[in-house]
Amino acid sequence: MTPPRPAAPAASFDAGPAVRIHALDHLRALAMLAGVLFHAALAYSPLLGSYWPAADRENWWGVDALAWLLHLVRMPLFFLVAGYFTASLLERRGMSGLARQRARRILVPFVVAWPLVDGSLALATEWAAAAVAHPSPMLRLIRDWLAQPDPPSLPPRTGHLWFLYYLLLFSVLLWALRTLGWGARLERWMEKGPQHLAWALPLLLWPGFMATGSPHPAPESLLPEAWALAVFGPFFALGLGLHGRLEWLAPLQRWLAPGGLLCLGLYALLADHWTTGATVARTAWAPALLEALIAAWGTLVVLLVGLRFLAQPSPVLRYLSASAYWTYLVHLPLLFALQYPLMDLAWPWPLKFAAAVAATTTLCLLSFELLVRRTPLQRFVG
Amino acid sequence: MNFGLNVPVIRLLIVKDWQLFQKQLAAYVLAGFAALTLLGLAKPWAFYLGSLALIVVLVAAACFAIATSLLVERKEQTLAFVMSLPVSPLDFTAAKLLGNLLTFGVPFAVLLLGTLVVILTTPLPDGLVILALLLFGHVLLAYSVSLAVAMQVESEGWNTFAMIGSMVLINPFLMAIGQIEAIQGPLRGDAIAWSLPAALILAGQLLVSAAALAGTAWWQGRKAAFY
Amino acid sequence: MYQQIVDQITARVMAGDWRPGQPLPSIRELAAGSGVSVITVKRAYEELERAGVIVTRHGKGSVVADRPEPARALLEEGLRHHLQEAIAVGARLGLDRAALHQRLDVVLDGNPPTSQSKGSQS
Amino acid sequence: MTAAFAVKGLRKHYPDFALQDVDLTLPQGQVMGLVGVNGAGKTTLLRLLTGLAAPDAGSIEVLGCRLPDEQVAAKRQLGFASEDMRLYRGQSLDWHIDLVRRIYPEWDDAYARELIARFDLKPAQALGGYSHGQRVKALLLLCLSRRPRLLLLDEPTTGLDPVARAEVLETLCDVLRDEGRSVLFSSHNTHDVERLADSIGFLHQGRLVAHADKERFLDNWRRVLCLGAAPGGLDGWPELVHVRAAGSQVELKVRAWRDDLPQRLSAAGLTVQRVDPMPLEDIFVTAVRAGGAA
Repeated sequence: MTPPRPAAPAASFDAGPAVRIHALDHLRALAMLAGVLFHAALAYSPLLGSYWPAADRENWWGVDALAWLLHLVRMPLFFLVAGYFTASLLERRGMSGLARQRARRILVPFVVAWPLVDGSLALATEWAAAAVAHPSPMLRLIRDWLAQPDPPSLPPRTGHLWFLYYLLLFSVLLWALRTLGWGARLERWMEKGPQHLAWALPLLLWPGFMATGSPHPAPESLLPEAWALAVFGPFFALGLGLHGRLEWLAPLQRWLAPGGLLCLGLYALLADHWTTGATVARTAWAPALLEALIAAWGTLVVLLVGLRFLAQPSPVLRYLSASAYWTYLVHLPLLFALQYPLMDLAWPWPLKFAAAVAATTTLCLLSFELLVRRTPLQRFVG
Repeated sequence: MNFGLNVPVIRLLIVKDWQLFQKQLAAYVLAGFAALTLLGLAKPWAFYLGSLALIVVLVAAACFAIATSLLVERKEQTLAFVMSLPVSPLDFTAAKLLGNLLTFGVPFAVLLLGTLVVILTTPLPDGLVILALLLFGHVLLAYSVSLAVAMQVESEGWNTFAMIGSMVLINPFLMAIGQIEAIQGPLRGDAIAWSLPAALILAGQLLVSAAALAGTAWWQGRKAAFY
Repeated sequence: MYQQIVDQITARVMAGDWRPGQPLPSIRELAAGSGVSVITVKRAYEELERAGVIVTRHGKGSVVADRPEPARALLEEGLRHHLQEAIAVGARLGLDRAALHQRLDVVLDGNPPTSQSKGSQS
Repeated sequence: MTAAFAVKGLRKHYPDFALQDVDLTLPQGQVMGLVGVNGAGKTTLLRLLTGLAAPDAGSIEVLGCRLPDEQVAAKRQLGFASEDMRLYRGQSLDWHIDLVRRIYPEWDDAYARELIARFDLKPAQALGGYSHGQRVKALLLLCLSRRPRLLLLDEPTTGLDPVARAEVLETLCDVLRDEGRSVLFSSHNTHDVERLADSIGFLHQGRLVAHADKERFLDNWRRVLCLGAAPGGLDGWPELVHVRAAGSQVELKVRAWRDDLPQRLSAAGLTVQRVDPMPLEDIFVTAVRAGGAA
């Protein structure tokens, strides 16, 4: 006679750790691939029309509605999963093993890809500034600026590779804090339980969102940006804390539907703030609070949904997650190179969007298949 | 060629010193991180505070690295334990010199490069590069002298004096180069103009630093035994 | 200090703990086991061999001698030594032969007799 | 067979102390106890034997290596622990073990674990929290587990409580089982030397005043009690180190005992009452008081 087992709160939490790793791996891949969609969509965003070099003549408010919601959840989710896998690596290989992995998988790709990505982006943009007949306001600005006899150089910026730079920074911080014995503090936080977290997390993020523009920009400076540390750091820490005990989240399951709806409602309020345009450098307390709530709860909602529905291994998802890193590294120059010429075409914008996304994704996957998957590059970005 | 050095043990001794210094280093890394973040706020007050904090962290880390690896080891009599391991005085000197240069050199190089990048890529006048190099040159000199004294002199008082004295001299040094018109003039310009006094001072700093370290290595290396 | 080892081994041989022909522990083994120096054990073995309690064959270590008489003789020698000491102290106290005998009887009666002497009394 | 160590004509001068003309050899497989008061030169001799100090004159050979030139090769096979040697307070015993294990290929991990259990040490605790006895045991563990061919121990039992001292001595006895391994230890505690040493070296004011195998050394000394009046000129007998008359009793301490001495004493008018061997402690004190006459 087997003893009665305690009722499992939900199917996916009852599954073995391997299955959960699948779910997280898939989530990370989707978060990175969502980046391609997001960056492609920015060309048709009214909110970003005057800041984005590849901004098209046409735009639609619906793009804003979808893109910026994605934006608030995508990178927090990415850092949460990164934290989880960092803790797992730390447990298996120790601090020196982690350092070696970070050097090989993040530092080397960052140092190598950065000048290449930066150079090709600059090249595409310079070409576009000279050649495009219907330039975006930003492109026009760049054209004027390039026309100066001696254009001042700008400080180097990490561009869309900022996430690699921040992963390195967080790894260094993790080493320093652990060495100083602060690992136990995270443990004590986790012991307070998930409901506590659901309230504390948005409050932690709030000042970070206030200290930057809305929608928040990418922290591309080479100096660590305080707001980005404050916004993404807690997610990385939460991922660290969740390692080995995803079931800790189980009590939040019953809030899944109401939480998701609440996020959408809050987002509607936030979008109302944006009707007056994006803000730069500072955000008022109210929209910042909304952003904090959506980022915190939205990320948890997506995490829980992913754990429930993405837990099964699938060949397609597996291939996507293997190629996600490479795809994300190279997609932006490809996208810009495709979208600049598209600016002059008279196609309706959804067609341009679809074409840009399809072509970029195809090129990324093709290059992954040919250049990375079966070559030594696989050790670094595979 | 390994010049008769016991390389594996030297490596272990460096790793050992690094492990002993790890906790302090973590604190300095955190402080340095905070200073960089201050710089990242892109406000004038934060910029001054951040760069000041960076210099303080660099100097403190340098001094405490020397103290932990040499002075504390002597004071707490753990030196006897190290000397009982299969190392010659030359191995020991090499481990201490290399280990210290590493703990100091890495953050020093990162800060120096960072400073140069900030000056060259921002609207700050590029002429400041010379001032920055002279400043870092002084820190390097002070560090090398402190390290040489710590390796040669057992007295704790003299060591403290060498460390604090050489680092504090940075103020009179700054005032002194402020008096030299040939150096002071081009600082606000956008060209990096080397004047003879500036070049001489920097060359002097580098030479004395190298001489202090090389002299220490030579002196310690020719000793047959520790006592 | 070697005397203690000599006494211990003699006692064991006499009591039959160690039988004739039985190998003794090696010098280093006994030294390590009893916490005394090798040279002390060596000297004790030499002493025991001289007395005939043990036999050392070169390269094969030491064994207990075939006949225990030498061990007995060694103990007899010890007893004689102790009695002589007692007589010397008695002389200092001014005791004559009869008084010494009487003192010995008192001690024998006062102490629980050993099993052997009990057997001879009955 | 090479000696564990051999020194000849050794001299070392310090401003306020000098070690002079020391000749000393320890055959392999033996234990030598070094006795002498504080400042007699024990620590200096041990430093010279570990290659930490270079001699002003004379030669040192340890396990076949000339010192201090070949000190690295010698120290690979040496275990050295001295009273003024400390471990890192902020680090655990495990950390120290890890460091030492990487340096010595002969490190015996099973033996180290056994010693941790025997000494009842907590390997994960920072050594700052250890008692003096625990620290000594930790240091000894680090020396012994590398299975050195020569152990040089400077005052290994000083300051230990009786239980810790017994543990340390028992562990030292482990070394005796292997005839390829040798020990030189200095101690104030003459009982330890008397128990464990095969030979005794006696340092006094920087000179080696005696060196002999222990049994012979002890055999040379006797305490003799006589009755009668001490005749004049007894102080002049070279073998008598100490003569003290109390009433009609005369106590003599003899440093070169020969069986004909009682006869000669009788001839001088003394009745020998008893002759006793002397414990090392007594010999040591007597010799030091007599200005190093051993």
